[in-house]
Amino acid sequence: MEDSKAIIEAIIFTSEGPVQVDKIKEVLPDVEKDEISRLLKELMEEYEKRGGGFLLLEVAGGFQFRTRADFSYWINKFLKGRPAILSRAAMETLAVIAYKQPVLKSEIDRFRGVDSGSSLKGLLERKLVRIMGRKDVPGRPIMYGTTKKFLEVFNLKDLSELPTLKELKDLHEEA
Amino acid sequence: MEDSKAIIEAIIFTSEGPVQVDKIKEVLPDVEKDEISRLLKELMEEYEKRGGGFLLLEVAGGFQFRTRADFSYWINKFLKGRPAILSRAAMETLAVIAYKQPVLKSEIDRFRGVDSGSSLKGLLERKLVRIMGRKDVPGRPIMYGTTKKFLEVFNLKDLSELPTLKELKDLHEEA
Amino acid sequence: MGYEVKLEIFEGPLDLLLHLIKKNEINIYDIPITLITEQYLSHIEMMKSLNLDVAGEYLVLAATLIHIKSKMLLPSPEENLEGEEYEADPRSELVMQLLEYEVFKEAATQLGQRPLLERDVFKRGSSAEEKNVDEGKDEIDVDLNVFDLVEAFYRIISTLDKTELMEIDMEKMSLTEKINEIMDRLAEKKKMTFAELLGGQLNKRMILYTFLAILELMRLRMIRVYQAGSFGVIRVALVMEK
Repeated sequence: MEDSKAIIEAIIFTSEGPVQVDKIKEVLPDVEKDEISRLLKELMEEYEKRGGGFLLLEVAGGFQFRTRADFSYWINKFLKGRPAILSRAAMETLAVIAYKQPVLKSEIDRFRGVDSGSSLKGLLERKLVRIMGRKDVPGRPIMYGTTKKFLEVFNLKDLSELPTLKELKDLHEEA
Repeated sequence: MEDSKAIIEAIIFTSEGPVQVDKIKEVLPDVEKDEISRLLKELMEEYEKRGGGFLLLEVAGGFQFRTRADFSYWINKFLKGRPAILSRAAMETLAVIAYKQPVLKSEIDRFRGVDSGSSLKGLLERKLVRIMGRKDVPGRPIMYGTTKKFLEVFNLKDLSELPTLKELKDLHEEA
Repeated sequence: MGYEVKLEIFEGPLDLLLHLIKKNEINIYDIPITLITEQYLSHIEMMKSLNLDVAGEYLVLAATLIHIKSKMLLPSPEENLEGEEYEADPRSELVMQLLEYEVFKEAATQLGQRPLLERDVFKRGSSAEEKNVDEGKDEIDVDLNVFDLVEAFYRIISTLDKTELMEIDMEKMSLTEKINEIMDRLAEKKKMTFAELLGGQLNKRMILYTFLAILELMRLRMIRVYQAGSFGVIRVALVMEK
């Protein structure tokens, strides 16, 4: 394949959204616009003919690779199996629980300065956190702690494997 | 192209990270693992032969499309991103960790002859290095190792793809 | 790499020493210690005169070099007829360290020459990732890392600025862990004997923690402990929430 065609392909490949001809022209100022369009058309035809997993399509005034619609069933199946992401709020809540367990929700809220209700619920659902019991004070509020799954996910043998804040502080101070 | 091959291609195309054979098998339970591996090999060869803008490569225990290294200049120009640079200190620290993992900070410092605190912290933040646990000696110091992201960033199938220390030594002596 | 050397490229004392050895075309296994020590010290002086921060490690190595030099001035063991034990070359430890460092330096160079992601090669949607750095701060990698967790806690603690919060009671952590373990075991078996719970503990400390955990759980009314008769088996059971 000639270089300019391959470069155009690489550009479209790395871009998140559709790529306009003008944008390609900026990267390859020596290639005429007509030539860019011709190469794009060639690429589109090649992918169509090849009948692979994705195609080069013209969308929203630009060019973009998209998976073939016939495969949506399998792609959805694949994407559903992805591990979920922990939000920053969830991570903070989890950190407070890990280091301060057994800990009350009111304490977590106080540490974080915001309500941790929804993070806490998410962590409970994902079984990273669990109810450890109730504190022996009026109202008997619920105490939270981490689970065995928490240790597994973070690759810890036990809680004493957690780095202490002093250890982290040492790294920060040397920095 | 046969359907299962095209579906495999589409899955890898949509995935954020490298896709493992096991993951493909989950989506296509009727296709044998050997068959999946064979199709992947065919795809890799096809892209190689085609000489387009990107290739199918094996990295970090999975498969991923990546642009050809020859086009880095144009892609950097297109993305207008400054390529991420690792300092020499960070590279040395990373090299010691890659070869000596699980390794203590005190050992890294000794090998390099300088304090590696700030490099280490930077590598942890960039997720190239992780805490692997604690060593069972007095003080229970933290052990460090490389991550899957390290393999992804450095284009490695696995750690065994790195030249051995002996090979490096020979290489150095020849130079 | 041409060696028109600027001071700041040295990654540390070992790097500087290696540079001096290369520059003088010296056999690393037979370092003329007087010459190298002189050059090393004058280099440090130069760094100081340029107001560069000379890290403590440079001075430590300077001291090591001087120490080796003084040792080499003493009569060698072969000549010392009364010396019964053979003493190794005083330079050997340093040479070992230098050789090791040299290999890691090479390893670092080799790593840097690989096709790096986001520098030489790119994956699909690379431009999207750039954006995520600014906008998507809310999401953390799927690859959960203990470091992220400690960092998160550190962030919170730093804003609180209360030093007493920095202390983490490892004893309390171990106790919590025991409580978790007992609850897990009881959830599985519903009822266990006291002996069963204490059994299989490897050391006294763990037995103590288990005992304390049981007391704590009783206090929290999470478990019920009962005994059939004065010398009967002590049984432990979960208290079911209404």
